[in-house]
Amino acid sequence: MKKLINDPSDYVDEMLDGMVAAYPDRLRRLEGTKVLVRADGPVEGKVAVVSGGGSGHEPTHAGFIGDGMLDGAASGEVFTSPTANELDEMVQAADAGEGVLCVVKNYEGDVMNFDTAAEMADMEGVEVEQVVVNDDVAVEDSLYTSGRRGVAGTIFVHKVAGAKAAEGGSLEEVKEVAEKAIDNVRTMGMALTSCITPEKGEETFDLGEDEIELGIGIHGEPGTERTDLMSADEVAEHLTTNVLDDLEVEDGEEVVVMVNGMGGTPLSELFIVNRKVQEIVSDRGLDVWDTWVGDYMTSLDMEGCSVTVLRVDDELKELLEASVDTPALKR
Amino acid sequence: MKKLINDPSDYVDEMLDGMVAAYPDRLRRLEGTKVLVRADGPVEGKVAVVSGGGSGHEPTHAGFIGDGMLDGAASGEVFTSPTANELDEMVQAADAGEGVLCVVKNYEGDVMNFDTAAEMADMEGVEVEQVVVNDDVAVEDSLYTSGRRGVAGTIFVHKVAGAKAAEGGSLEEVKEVAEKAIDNVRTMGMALTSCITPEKGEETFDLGEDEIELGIGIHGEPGTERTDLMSADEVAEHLTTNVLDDLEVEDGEEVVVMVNGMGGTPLSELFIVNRKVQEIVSDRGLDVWDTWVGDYMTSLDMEGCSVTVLRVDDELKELLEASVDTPALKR
Amino acid sequence: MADESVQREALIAAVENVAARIEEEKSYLTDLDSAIGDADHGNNMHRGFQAVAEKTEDFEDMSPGDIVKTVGTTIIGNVGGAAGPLYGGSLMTASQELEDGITAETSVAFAEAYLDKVKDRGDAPVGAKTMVDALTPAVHTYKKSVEQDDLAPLTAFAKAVDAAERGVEFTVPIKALKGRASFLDWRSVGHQDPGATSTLIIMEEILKTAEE
Amino acid sequence: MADESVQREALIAAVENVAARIEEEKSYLTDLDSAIGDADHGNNMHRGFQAVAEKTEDFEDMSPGDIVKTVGTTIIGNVGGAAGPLYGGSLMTASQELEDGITAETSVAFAEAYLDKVKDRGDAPVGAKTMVDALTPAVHTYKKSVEQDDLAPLTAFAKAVDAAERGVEFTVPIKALKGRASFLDWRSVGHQDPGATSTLIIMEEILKTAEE
Ligand SMILES: Nc1ncnc2c1ncn2[C@@H]1O[C@H](COP(=O)(O)OP(=O)(O)O)[C@@H](O)[C@H]1O
Ligand SMILES: Nc1ncnc2c1ncn2[C@@H]1O[C@H](COP(=O)(O)OP(=O)(O)O)[C@@H](O)[C@H]1O
Ligand SMILES: [Mg+2]
Ligand SMILES: [Mg+2]
Ligand SMILES: [Mg+2]
Ligand SMILES: [Mg+2]
Repeated sequence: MKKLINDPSDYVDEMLDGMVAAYPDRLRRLEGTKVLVRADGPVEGKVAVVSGGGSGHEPTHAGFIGDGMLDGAASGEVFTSPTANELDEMVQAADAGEGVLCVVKNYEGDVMNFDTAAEMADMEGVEVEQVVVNDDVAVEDSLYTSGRRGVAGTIFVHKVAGAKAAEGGSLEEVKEVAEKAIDNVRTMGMALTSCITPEKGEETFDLGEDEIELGIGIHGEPGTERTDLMSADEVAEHLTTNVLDDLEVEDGEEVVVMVNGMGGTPLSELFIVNRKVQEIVSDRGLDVWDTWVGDYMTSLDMEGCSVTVLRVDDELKELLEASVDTPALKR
Repeated sequence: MKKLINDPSDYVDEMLDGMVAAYPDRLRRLEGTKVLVRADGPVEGKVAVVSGGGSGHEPTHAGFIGDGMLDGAASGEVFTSPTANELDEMVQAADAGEGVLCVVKNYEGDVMNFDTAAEMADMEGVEVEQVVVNDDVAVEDSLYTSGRRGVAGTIFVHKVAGAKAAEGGSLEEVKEVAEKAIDNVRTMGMALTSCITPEKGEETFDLGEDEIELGIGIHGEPGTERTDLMSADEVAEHLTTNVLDDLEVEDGEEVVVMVNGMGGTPLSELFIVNRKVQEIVSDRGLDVWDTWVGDYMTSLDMEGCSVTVLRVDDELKELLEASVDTPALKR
Repeated sequence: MADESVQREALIAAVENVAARIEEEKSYLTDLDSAIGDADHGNNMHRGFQAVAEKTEDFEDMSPGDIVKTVGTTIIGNVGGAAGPLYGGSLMTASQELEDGITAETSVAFAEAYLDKVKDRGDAPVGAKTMVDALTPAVHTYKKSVEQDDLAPLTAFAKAVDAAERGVEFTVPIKALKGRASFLDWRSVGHQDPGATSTLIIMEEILKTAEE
Repeated sequence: MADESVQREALIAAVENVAARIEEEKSYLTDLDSAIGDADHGNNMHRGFQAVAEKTEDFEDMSPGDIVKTVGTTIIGNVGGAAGPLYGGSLMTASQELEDGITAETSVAFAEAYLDKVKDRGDAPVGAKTMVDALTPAVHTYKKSVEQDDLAPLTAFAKAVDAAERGVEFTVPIKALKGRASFLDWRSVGHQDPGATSTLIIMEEILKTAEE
């Protein structure tokens, strides 16, 4: 394993210190925890929006803390949900008395720990609401299973919820726009390589020189299918088609497109993928209102990408456009 | 080679199309060239600032086109300077009659082609000035050699020159602030892995599992030294110390720190490096006025990082702070 | 069953043995999780039981029920992931059954409460390829052995460990419906569930301690 | 020397032979550039001479001087990198010496002008491990052979090719002072310069064409 790290067991801890050291005016670490909050928070009179999950997805989650987006983010160990205790501390620290919306990605670990934290915070008199993002179309959506994973589409949920909270929305209103975004966002991802977690120190799965994984999540887990190496255009076609079909888009609708890198893929390749994605989306008669290309929700050093499409209406557009000032996103 | 590409010979072309497709309101491609310019340019009454060089450094160069930074960027083939003809076309397209500053990185290819382009543009009556960035302390600075390479510090030069131009500075003034930044910026880089150029399809250099390269540039060239694998802290110490020594910093001076990723290294590792860099810089009695952590000037999929330190005064601070609106940088 | 101080020592010994064994099996568990999950189950369990082992000094003046409860809260506070709330939360809740000490009767109640809480939290039926597949046969066998076959708790528990082992093996040929492995759909078939495996490992160590 | 149309055909044949040979040597040149540069010299030269080869039709009604000039501008317009201005710009400038056709005399003047322009542009002295190390012995030898030894241009050029080859070999044991390889400092010792190599290759093909 070749990484810019020290002791693997200090990975998350040192990364968080390094983030705070980079943005001391923006981020504050709750002592003794892996929770970061707005340095100027809690913000009086504002509903708080918080998120969290395993580490290894940087800039998610803490990179999106700031005006117009998140008030706090809890980081677990790599790919491991934070504990309920830390989530509870975050919720309490973020609350300004107007309530807290927790944006949770659909993984049993995350959901169970957030549930427990909500119960704890509730006992302290904090009003907590929760939304669960499940945008990954690679996973079958069934009543009898854990359902779909939450992946890169979560960024849009953070953005609109954060904007609604910033403009003074009530907890109920903030939750509503988050749910609207969840209902209208779909994602699918693929990997050229496995990532290497610092603690394990070797690839999570073996992939031949001529093979790729389709339908991966963001935790280095294998995908739903292994196939032969594809060209960028073929990858774009496969992901985009699945996403659009599942979203059941209709001619003339407006969408936002995100081509997200998994951490080890250079920006240039994401643009090559984007070229084809845009072609396909336009061919479907859709109107691309905005495009995001970059590393938003990663899997450590994994090479690969995901394609996300969000259907937007005037309300979502206004919230997406609203000003935001975080380390990883500014508008 | 596993990459999200189609035909390797279409790499640059398709990447540029993918960029324009992502930001159609911001970027325009000069027909028949690999030059991108501001969609709303040339901007009346403003000095133009342009840059360019080989591709493979994304988001550099074209990602920094926009209000407050670059007016145009020419992309050559991967790691190959653009031709003089394309540079000439860029300069002419960017000029609004107030003259053009070319920010060149010190590589003979870049310098010679920009020189030729300046001669060509000059014949068309365009006023052209040039600054050459040479921030790489890994290379010995000697009268008898090509001198030092221009690397990640170039981003700061783009930023201050772009800001000065945006606030209405004359060509001479814009050039002056660019030179001030050049005089006060130093960088050093390292690689955990070689990059793979699409055309060659395999590693440029072989590196053992326990080896790293110190003093690399941004074109996948080997560094000045090969050593045993180091921890993140050791890497930070080595790079930062060399940079600070060369910059001859003095107690109490204000600096901006950049920890730049080479393309394949995840953001989390850059923060781990940043943690130690900040420690060292503070221990030297310096005052960190601002920190930039991310992929600004990359080498395709190379894993590794560089550390840049820029000494700032009030003028540079004001220009760095000035608003900027580009795909890769917003303030 | 034995008196409180003997039970306390036994619990402390069990906790230490489990912690040591989990340390040994850390990479094995993580490897199982690599195949169908996210390669952290060994680390998660290790982090949890390390934290628990560091608390054994505090156990000296606790009742058995409080010891189990503290083990649970320590796991909740240190593990995260799915394992944290499932192991920790269930121990915490089920520990209430041990308020009056550990007897054959309360141990059965504890086992049932533990299984109920896991199922309640995780919403996984038997056959979803989770720890529930190891726990269910173990708890059913223990209860039947104690209550109907009148076996001594230790003998009953040995049977429960055998039953858990069969449950672990049962997870191999089935498709995951819950947990991360469910995202793999049919590709999860043929792999052993990490959480069921760690459940078995913990039970084995408890049995070993009790036999000593 | 031969009349203009014979010279034109010879130039076209030379250009085509060079383009074909560069295609063959593309990965060899890129490999040399991988060791001490940025792994693109083969691709750069290939891109340039492909573009030139596509223009040979236009050459039919050009003077020899104009053909050489067009080769130069085509390289400038298609190659980029260091090789583009060095090869292209020097051909363009030196082509002025061929205004009155190619004779023994003008060919010497052309060779000298070409070398001067390379040195002027690149500012590399002999021994900096660049194409200058292949060019200098070649041009010196050619000039001496034609002007002082009165050798036929073809014989003189064959000697020049030998001289260039020695120059290429000379680049191996020395440290680079110019070009990307200079960034490697002492690590550049022991590697052959790509630009000197491509210079030799081009000269070899011109010789081969002339001999035919
Ligand atoms: N819904 C659930 N019900 C019961 N057990 C579950 C459930 N989800 C996961 N598990 C168990 O948790 C184990 C994985 O734990 P771990 O790897 O520590 O957490 P994570 O899945 O968050 O990475 C699985 O092997 C499975 O036995
Ligand atoms: N200053 C210079 N003077 C003469 N030749 C040079 C100079 N710099 C580079 N070269 C030649 O150019 C060659 C490299 O060309 P190429 O790889 O195409 O361009 P780049 O270095 O821009 O990638 C070197 O091998 C060397 O022979
Ligand atoms: Mg996990
Ligand atoms: Mg080059
Ligand atoms: Mg796991
Ligand atoms: Mg080169």
